[in-house]
Amino acid sequence: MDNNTINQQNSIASLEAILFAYGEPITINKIAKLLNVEIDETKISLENLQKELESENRGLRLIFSDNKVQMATKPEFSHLLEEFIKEEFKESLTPATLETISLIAYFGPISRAKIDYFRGVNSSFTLRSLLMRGLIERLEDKKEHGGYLYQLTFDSLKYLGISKIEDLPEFEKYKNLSVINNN
Amino acid sequence: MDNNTINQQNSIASLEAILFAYGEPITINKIAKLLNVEIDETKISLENLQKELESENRGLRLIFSDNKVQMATKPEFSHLLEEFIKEEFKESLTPATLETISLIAYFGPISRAKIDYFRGVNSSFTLRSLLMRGLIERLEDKKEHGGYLYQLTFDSLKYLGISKIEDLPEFEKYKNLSVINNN
Amino acid sequence: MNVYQLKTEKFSGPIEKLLELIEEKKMEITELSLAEVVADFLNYLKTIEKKEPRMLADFIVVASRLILIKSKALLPTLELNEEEKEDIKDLEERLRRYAEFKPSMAIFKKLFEVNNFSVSRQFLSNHEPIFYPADNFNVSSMQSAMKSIFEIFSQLTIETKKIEPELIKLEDKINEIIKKIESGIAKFSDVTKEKSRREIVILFLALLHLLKEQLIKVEQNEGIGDIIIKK
Repeated sequence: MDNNTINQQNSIASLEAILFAYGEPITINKIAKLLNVEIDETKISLENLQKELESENRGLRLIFSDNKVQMATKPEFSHLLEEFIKEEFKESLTPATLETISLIAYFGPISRAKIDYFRGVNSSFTLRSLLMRGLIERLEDKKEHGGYLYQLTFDSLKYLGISKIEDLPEFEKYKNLSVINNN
Repeated sequence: MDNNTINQQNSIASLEAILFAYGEPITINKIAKLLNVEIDETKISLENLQKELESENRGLRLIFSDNKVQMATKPEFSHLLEEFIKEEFKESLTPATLETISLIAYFGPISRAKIDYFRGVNSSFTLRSLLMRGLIERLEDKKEHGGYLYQLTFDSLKYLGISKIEDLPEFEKYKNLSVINNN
Repeated sequence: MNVYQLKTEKFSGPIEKLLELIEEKKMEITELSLAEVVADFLNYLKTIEKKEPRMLADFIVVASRLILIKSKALLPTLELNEEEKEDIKDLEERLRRYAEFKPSMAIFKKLFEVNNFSVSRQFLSNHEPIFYPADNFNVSSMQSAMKSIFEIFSQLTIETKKIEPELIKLEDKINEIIKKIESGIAKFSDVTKEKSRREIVILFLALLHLLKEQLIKVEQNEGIGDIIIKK
């Protein structure tokens, strides 16, 4: 075994240890800093870890969003882990919340103005309720001062059993619809 | 691959998922029950998982004690994690954590639901982070089964240099606001 | 959950509702089909008024466009200006776009309900808390955090109270029609004489409202003739 392979292996092992211990989503930059390697190298290690996890004798997977990654169980083991479902997800979606969260899922990060325009109704209360339930999160809108953009949380991705937002069924098809005016 | 091997692999994967999610020590009986297999079979699967974890590209290990087993990081990564936690907690409080700890200071002991209500977003991660940072502590909510209430730790009060919570500026004003909004 | 959770709207938004009404009648999205569903939409508006008053203002915006469409179908003398024509086109366009996106909601709902999920671990779950204060953990930063929390919180309360004015207008117009009928006027064209287009639309909404409540009867002898109001 040459040195490179050993390093590769060590980095997969360290990644696994870090993601396990940290628990929450962590930025790839932070991991790189901690492991004292380049960001690109960290990304390669993450890809390697992800490949390992695809094996049938592994029960875990990686979840990606923005520049962050989190380790979680594979959805095929849901039946063993019922007791871990959060209260906030057990409650069903009302028509208003479903309208809003689907739009955020396929078009996020998206502004409230666009959500309001699409639904034809002021969405501030629906958004607030989804934020409180931890189903969506808001980011500052860099283009508009004081504005926010909304997207799904890691918790939502996990609850839906997908490892990144692009894994939503027919993501490309809906993403490309001109649902919202470019105004 | 014969059937036995497939089952073997599935059981290793399920075990990994269970131990990952539980985090704390769990009895072998409980695992057997969850997997719906005999205890002896569970023990064999645990041994198999342990063997897998011995590999250099794994960062985790199993800890056995009494009749329980727990998943944890390998000791060689502990320095990495300690360092990481120190770095993490060196940082200033984010606006989100500052909001949360202020509500706890003024209104504590306070439930998470009420904090979420005032902030308009989900506070579970922020609370967890403040707990790990030793700035707040949680008590069981006697009024609501399984619920918790949060308050500042004694260390926090000392650090803030106040001898009792009523000494916070505008304490009365905010206390009244809390009562008004107590719907 | 518990008492501090916000009550969320149990009702779809106006665009969704309107589309639903058109689809129920198995019609395409056209001006004609929109004119067909006006009464149903106004009926639904009453449910909203009672159960989700917060959403009412937005429903009225859509309702007023619908009434414009209906008025145009019924009152041939009514000429629409450019802005109104744009409004109607915009409504049709939005309905079409909504219809295109709608299937994704069913997909999302199914995924949400199927219980096929991943579980992660809590933040630093194998660690004991250690006291790590921060440079900005002090009394004055907490005081200013409280100030901004309650500023935002009170804005939210104000936002819920902004919907009243529109309603009062409709109420006024209903009373106006009743008074006119009582004073002997029986033609809708007399009621709307010298009124602005916007007022005519609201008057028409009021007329439909009275009709629904069965407080008046109306007759229209020719397809596009004047409307005769009877008590």
